[in-house]
Amino acid sequence: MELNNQPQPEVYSDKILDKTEGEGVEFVKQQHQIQIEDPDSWQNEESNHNFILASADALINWSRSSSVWPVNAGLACCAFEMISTASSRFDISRFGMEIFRPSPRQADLLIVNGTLTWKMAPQLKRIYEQMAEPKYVIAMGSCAISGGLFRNSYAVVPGVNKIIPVDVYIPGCPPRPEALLYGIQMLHKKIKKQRNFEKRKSA
Amino acid sequence: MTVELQATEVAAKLEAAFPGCTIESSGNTIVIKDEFALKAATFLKNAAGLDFNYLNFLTATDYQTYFEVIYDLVSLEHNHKLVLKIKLNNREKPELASVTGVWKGADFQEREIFDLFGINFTGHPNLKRIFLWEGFQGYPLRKDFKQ
Amino acid sequence: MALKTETFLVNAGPQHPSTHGVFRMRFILDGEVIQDVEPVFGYLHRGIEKLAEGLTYSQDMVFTDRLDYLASMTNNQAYAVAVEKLAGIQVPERAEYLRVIMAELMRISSHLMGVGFLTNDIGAFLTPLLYMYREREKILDLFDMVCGQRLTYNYMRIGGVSQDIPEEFLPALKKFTDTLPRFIEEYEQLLATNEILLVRTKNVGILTKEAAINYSTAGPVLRASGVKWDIRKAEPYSVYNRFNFEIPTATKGDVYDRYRIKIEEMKQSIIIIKQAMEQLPQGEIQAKVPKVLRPPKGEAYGRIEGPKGELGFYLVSDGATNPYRLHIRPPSLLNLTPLRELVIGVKIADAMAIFGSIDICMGEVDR
Amino acid sequence: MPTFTHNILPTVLNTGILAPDWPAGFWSHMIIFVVILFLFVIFMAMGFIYFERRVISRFQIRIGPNRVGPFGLFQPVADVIKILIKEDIVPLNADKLIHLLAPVAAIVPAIMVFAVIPFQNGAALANLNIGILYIVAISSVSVVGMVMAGWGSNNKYALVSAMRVIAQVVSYEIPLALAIIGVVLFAGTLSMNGIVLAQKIPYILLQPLGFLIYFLGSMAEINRTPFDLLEAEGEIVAGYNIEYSGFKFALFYLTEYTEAIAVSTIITTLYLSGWRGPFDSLPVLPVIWFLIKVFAVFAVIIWVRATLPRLRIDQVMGFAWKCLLPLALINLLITGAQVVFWPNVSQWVFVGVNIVLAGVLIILFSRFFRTTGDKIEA
Repeated sequence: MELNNQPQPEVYSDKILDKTEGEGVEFVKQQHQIQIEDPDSWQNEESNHNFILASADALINWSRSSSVWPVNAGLACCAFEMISTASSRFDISRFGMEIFRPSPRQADLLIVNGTLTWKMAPQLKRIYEQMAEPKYVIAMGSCAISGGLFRNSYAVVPGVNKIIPVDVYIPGCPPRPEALLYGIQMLHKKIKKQRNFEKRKSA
Repeated sequence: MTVELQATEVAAKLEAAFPGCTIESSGNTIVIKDEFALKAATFLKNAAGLDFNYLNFLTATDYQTYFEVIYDLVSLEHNHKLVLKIKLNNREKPELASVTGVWKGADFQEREIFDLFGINFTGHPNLKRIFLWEGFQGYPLRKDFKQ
Repeated sequence: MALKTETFLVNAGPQHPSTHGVFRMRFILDGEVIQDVEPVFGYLHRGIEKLAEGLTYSQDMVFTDRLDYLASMTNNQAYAVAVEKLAGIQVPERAEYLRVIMAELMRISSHLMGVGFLTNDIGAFLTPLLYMYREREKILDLFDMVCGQRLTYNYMRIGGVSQDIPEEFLPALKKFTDTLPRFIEEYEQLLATNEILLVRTKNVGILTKEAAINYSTAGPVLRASGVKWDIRKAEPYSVYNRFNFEIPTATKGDVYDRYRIKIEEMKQSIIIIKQAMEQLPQGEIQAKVPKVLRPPKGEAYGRIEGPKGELGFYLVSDGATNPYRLHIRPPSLLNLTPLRELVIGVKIADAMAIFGSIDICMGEVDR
Repeated sequence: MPTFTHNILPTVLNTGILAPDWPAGFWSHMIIFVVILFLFVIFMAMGFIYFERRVISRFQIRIGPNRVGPFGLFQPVADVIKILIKEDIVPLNADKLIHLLAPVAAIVPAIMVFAVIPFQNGAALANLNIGILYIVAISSVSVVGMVMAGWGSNNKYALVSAMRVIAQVVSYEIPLALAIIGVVLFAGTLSMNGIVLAQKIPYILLQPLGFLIYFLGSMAEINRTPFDLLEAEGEIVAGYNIEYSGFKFALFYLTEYTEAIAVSTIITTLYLSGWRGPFDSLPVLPVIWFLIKVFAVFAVIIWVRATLPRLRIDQVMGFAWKCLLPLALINLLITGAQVVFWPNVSQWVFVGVNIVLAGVLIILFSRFFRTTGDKIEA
């Protein structure tokens, strides 16, 4: 039995890959003008829950808020504060959040930690889209919130909320781990308020 | 302590090897003509007593009328250094010979200059944008770059 | 029977647990073996060099913090050295000593992270990393004490440092330098006597001396390949010529050597800090520098030995308040240049170990 | 002799459904025991997840989950509810049927192993007289599920992971089976309960080398560190389950821990004298002894996971073929000789001899088999 090594398929050539990547970036750059729907709009709607649905909601929300698994994704400086939060001193595992899933499919929370560049934007958007519902996003640090120090740059996205909807914003450059923990607790509170059995009017 | 070589002495050696290649030399800086770039680089790397085996960094500056490409050369053996500069007057289509064959460390740095200044390095094995994406308009570190 | 086989492309990154940020490697794989790799950068390219041209010299200091965010202090120092060289500013002695202490603490911190993430890439489930983090937190506490920040300090200013150390700093520092060698010893025993770690690191990713020089690598990568080159000795800046310390070198240039060098350098850093603490003079901490600095026309290249290698800032001034051109010599980017040669022909697992041993920081690679 | 199935269970439940004679109450008996076993496995898995997270946290000088319920005990409950109601994604180009079946194919064999595990004297779902053979046969079938997942996901990382797991499991199956034969030779029976009954001395003392081989081999079989190439996070991200989410991922997650429990119980049964212990004639005590031993074995597995880095694929394979296989053969030879030629010698003599022999062999092999100098083969 002999192995017959075929030449590489044409789609693997660097030129084509780079070209598609560039097109993706340009596409996201055009798309970001479109306003993203406010992820918090449901909070003001009135609830028409009965007792059973409310207790089912309570159970579901309890489980969702008690085990929020973040994606193992880091962008820039703030990533190190995120890892610090997971490390022994601050210990995110107390909240059951130490399982940083490398695959976005199994994660619930995307912590956008650091400067988002246009070249990275399609990738981040893809990570977000790969995540299974329900999914939450924390924008950590001023770069993620608004572009921060690098807002005027030619390569930086002025705020992640132009690309993906954000649930919690944590200011700071970088925010201290305590701030991240506080933001995570805010997210827990938000999850506990969710109503899972009613159709949203806007949706 | 790193010795900063007298540029005039090195320039004399360069002149002896390639007559008419230097434009000026002062301090630790030699400015040479762009067509001699590769030859001068090879010479500086291999010449006995100079042995510039280490390309410390490679960058460029936009002086609005011309580009200046800067090679910061160090010899780890003798612990001396020299700055080599090349002026490129053609703003529309700046071109320069690649020195990746001499110092492989120039690889990413030349790509960076190509990306941010638009200087074309002929002979580079994989010259394409390094930091920005394909389809980005303009060269950001040029002074006339507009977003 | 002829089997038709095909190489296939696997994309590692930009979001990948082992790429230390947003780096991307396009592997062409033949089974487990890497046939070719195309490193792709730029996912963190923020255009610092362009932004710096629009701000004044002292404002640009904040960008340096965010270059190599694991070694912000040394970045500060490199930029300050470059501007001082350009403007001809003499830094007070006490400030120089404080800078040395901070830079060496930063080096320890950065190397701790380098070793920790290397073991993580090799597959140790977080444990060594978290122990390294414990020591790093102690250093961050010290920095917190002097400047109130954990990651981006902006402590060193043009012509000195931003503020003097508080009273409780020196005792805390002494306690730290007394205890750290014991911890390093402990980690070394745990790691360096571990057969699996040795198997995974020895003879993997060998970078020869000639190649290391030709590829313009710097810092631990260069020294692991047997080149005794350290800016602190080769061209002593600040007050480094007043301290006794060694430059550790290795011979082989494999992953293990690069790991060893970092451990040894941490020990040397402690020796330097101890000497600096003894010699620390009283006096000014900030030279007289005009609020808006206008350096004379000209250019300057200031360089220091950062944790990852020679970190330099090339500045061009046209006499205005803003730098005309600011170029950063990024050790991380240049250390990555030999990556392609190192990983071709090895297995994926080794590629990650090699990549981890080079110890890069994407903020500095992409700038 | 009071047995769990026939005497204690009826008194505990006091329902009268369980007829002591099989022909009348066979099916109800079976169904109840299957349900009990299933719940046992699920709850044990959840307990193991909690246990592992807490223990690893202590290794890493952390606290671990402690906010959800008392001491964080409800953490796995929350995880399970959350993950079961999470969205289920099937990739566009996936092989849909295989993608769907893979988690089932993975978890069913893992749970089936428990059918022959004696929780106390005779208390197994099926006290097969070839129990150990059944385990050898069934325990590696889970791999099929993982390969299906790797193939069906249409993901290259998953495929690499699947290829790795095939190579790994096929290699480690051989030393594993050979190590078990040593136990069988001493016990003189293939029945799991018989093996426990035969263990006057725990076989870990009588078969130290066999125990080590079995332990390392089974670690590779269930893909735990340092052989966790299947899920090598730093290399191939999450491995075979990279494209799975929601319920299906929960099944894979459960499989991983079920296999760990299975291996812990098998090691307990084969080498740690199963349910035996002081006062094991009392009603519930044997089960408690058994569980204590299982958790102890699992604690060692966690310890290894928290400490060691991961091997490379060629080193993993080399370890199986160059180190474990010869050792297993030598172990079999020694055991065979002891059983055949000196059947009447006190077993305590063999304990001493075997421990010394195991020490010598391991030292010899560690000198002999230097992985350090290995060249990287293309």
